[in-house]
Amino acid sequence: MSNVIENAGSYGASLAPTNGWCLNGVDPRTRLIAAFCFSMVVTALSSPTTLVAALGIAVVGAGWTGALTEQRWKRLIPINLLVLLLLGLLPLGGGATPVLSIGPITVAREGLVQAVLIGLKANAIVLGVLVLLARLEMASIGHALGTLGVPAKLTHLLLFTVRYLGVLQREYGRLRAAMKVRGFRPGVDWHTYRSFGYLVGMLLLRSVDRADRIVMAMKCRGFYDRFHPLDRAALTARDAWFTAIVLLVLAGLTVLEWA
Amino acid sequence: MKDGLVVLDEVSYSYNPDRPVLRRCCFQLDADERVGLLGTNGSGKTTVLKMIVGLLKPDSGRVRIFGKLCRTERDFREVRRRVGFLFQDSDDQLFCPTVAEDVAFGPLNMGKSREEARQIVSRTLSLLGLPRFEDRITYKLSGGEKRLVALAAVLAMQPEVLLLDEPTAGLDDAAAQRVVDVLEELPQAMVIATHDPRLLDSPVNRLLRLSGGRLVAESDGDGAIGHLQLQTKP
Amino acid sequence: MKDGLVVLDEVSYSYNPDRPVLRRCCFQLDADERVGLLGTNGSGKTTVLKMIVGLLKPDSGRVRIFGKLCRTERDFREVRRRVGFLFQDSDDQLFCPTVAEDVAFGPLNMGKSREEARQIVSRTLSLLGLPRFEDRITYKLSGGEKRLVALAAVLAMQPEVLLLDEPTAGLDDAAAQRVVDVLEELPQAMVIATHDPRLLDSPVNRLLRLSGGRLVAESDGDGAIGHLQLQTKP
Amino acid sequence: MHLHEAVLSDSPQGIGVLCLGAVGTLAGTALGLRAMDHEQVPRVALVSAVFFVVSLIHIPLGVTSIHLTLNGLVGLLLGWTAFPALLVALLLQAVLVGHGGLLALGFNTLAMALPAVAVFYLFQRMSESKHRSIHFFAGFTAGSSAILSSAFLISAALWVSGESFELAAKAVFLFHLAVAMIEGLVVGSTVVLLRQVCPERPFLTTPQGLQERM
Ligand SMILES: Nc1ncnc2c1ncn2[C@@H]1O[C@H](COP(=O)(O)OP(=O)(O)OP(=O)(O)O)[C@@H](O)[C@H]1O
Ligand SMILES: Nc1ncnc2c1ncn2[C@@H]1O[C@H](COP(=O)(O)OP(=O)(O)OP(=O)(O)O)[C@@H](O)[C@H]1O
Ligand SMILES: [Mg+2]
Ligand SMILES: [Mg+2]
Repeated sequence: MSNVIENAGSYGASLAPTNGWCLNGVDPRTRLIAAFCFSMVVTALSSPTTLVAALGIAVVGAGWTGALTEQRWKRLIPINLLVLLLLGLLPLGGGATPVLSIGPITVAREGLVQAVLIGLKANAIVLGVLVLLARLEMASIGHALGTLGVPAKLTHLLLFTVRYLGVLQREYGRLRAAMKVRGFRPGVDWHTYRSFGYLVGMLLLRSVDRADRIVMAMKCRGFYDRFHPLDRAALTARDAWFTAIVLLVLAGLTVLEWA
Repeated sequence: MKDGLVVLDEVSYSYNPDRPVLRRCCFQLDADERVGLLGTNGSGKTTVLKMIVGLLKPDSGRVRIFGKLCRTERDFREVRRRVGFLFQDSDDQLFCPTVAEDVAFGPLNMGKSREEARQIVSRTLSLLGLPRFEDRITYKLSGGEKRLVALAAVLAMQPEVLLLDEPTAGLDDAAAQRVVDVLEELPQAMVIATHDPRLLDSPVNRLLRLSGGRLVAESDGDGAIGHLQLQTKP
Repeated sequence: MKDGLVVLDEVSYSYNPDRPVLRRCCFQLDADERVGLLGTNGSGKTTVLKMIVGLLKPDSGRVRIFGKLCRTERDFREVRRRVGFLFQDSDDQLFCPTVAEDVAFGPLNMGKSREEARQIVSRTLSLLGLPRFEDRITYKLSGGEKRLVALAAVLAMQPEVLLLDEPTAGLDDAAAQRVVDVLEELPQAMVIATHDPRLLDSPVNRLLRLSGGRLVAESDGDGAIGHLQLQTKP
Repeated sequence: MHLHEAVLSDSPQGIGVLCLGAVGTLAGTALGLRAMDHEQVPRVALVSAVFFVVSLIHIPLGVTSIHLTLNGLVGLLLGWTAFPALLVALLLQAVLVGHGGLLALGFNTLAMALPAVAVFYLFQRMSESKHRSIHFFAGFTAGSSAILSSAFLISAALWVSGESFELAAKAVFLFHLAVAMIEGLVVGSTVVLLRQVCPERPFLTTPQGLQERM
């Protein structure tokens, strides 16, 4: 956690485009739709072979595009914690073929298989999305959503949120440092929870004041009652290539599953 | 009294009734003037600037801009297109994700087409010596870059008057010098609220000090700077 | 070399590899010293102070506090109870709703009971001339009051050494004078990072200047202050 | 605690839950967006950003630690606008941190935002009471009941999507009993601070309240 905060606002940075990277010229809209379709198709898969194939493709993609370098592999942690939890609990849920039984606890084969399949599927999806969206700025994702028909208020909400994440993380970091130098160590007690509550409240108060200043700044630049987007570049041949490849992969997975 | 570009006529203001910030404060800005606005922290410099663009409405007194009495939000909407305001904290001002969008925000609000807006953006950025900044992400700029981009966003509206709230605060020497150089080249009438002696040397040609809620003239020219420093240190 | 209260031994630090802030910087603070730390904006004054309380860990070099080598977070935990740090921006330091709670925060962290904490609060507040401030809302204090309350919060931990980061920055003359008067009365050894000539007159008895990532002695006594003022005021 | 589409897609019921979530979130978001005008976008965005930043804080709980959620607080502050605010924050969590998936975004948002809106109608007036002692209580109940309801919705979704998830559903819910306690204490203190610092300011209010202040 502390290093997430110390690298204030670095989420964007770790997604920043770098030169010579193969998905660079592909439009964020195309990539977003591809990520969505990939999630859909893999979600619908159920045979072990296809899932392994999907995961394999995602891994190859990650290797090819370098999507797992830097700190991005950390994004696989939350989902795998969930999978671990299921791996622990599903086999205990009963099933036809016990593989092990200790006293009242029976470990069932079905549950074990189910958990493993979920693990494969989850990792394939997370990794695939990571590859497809890697090094996209959150800001570009916001714009992409805007041009895909998401209401302007919602995309602006997203863009403003992204814009001020770093500012807030720095504010949070400074307040936390101030608490630290006054000897604060989180523990399991009322004092700790109250202090965190105050910290959150103070962040909110400062945020509201900042939001008011932002609105003032917007008004000073002629903002009246709506946002006018500055539109983005058109789709290119690279998008066509990219779409073709993604479609091919998805078709392959579908055929493998149902043929 | 000949009307200046901006006239504050005996305006009073308080955020909090028992601590008035401005008391029957008068101010006039004429064409070609570059006024330096001095004053200790909390003396009300930002308040004066906000009053001029109608972000705060005076408790009493009148605000007259470009010869027109301004009272309502509607009056000020027109004013804000012709008076550019650079905020004290650039993070409040750069709210769009990319530099191009931020700079285009004003022109688009003024009804310019996207094409025109894009041209204005590239013209303004190159004027300030920020070429190829269009697609930079605003929250990743350094402090000095943020200041210059915020200034570009203000200039993109082609304002006739500039209000600059501490344009060099929090910048290191090199960045501050860059801002000063840019300001020197600009043709507009300006009001610059500042503590910074670097600014008083050259862009500014008239000095006012805000104290006790009123504006008083500070002796002019070279003397002013000496005087300012005398005041900083008893 | 006799050990001082605080010793930095050839510490280097950079936020960004191609722009080191501290380069093999040495520093020693002895009992009864009140060191003034000078340096331009961005020269690294805040960095030095943060290093002493372990908010930043040196890239190389050693930090020795109260004669003990400090490396890990655990070492510094002990240090932070005995070294009080006043932040540059009081807004970052005050996060509780009322003054009493904020001042009591440190003592409660040190394991004091609520009753003891309450006593410490009222004692500290009256020491700083802030009686009846207990129930004031921190968010609504004026700049000067915030500074003094933040100082009270630091002093409530009864530190043996004080690190003050620009204690008078952003304050008007009256508020700054009040802070100066309070500092003069305090018995602790101190390091005061500052630009403010008002502080160098009297609380400080040794001057160091941070330049090029190293600390160099500034000529002592009256001469130093004259020198500093020469620099501020031509 | 966010669910992932990989977990819910195992059965038709699970897929049904995903679709239901998407539809519900769509409707809630539409309502929330209607309640928010363009000028309020920065305020709501900053609340979302606080929610995101706070959700990264580890708070110790015995031998482990938990993350704060604070959907109850967001509900108290924003009412229906909690839907778009939480949708944005959860999208960021999915893309930047890896909590939850894109397809499960609808369900996860619904599970967070529905209790938030309920809490707004139940406790918002109480949190603005004249009596100070009530503020903490209002915040505590709002914070803990919101997270408990969210945990309940998530457990229920697990439960209906397959018998084998029964144990997992129970575990999730039981774990959140402890989390709810902490959330309650934190949100209670936050409400106390907000009310104490700005009693005159309609910050803890409906978007209409926000509007009045602008
Ligand atoms: N939103 C506000 N609510 C209440 N009081 C305020 C508000 N903004 C400013 N003040 C108070 O009004 C006074 C003047 O503030 P202003 O920001 O105009 O000062 P300033 O000269 O710009 O100071 P600085 O040099 O610190 O920017 C200060 O005492 C300040 O505390
Ligand atoms: N968190 C940070 N990340 C990156 N660079 C930083 C960070 N904090 C400070 N710096 C840089 O390190 C240098 C030293 O900063 P520091 O805050 O120590 O200076 P200072 O002497 O305290 O300046 P000031 O008088 O403005 O307070 C500056 O160039 C600053 O830009
Ligand atoms: Mg100001
Ligand atoms: Mg500093």
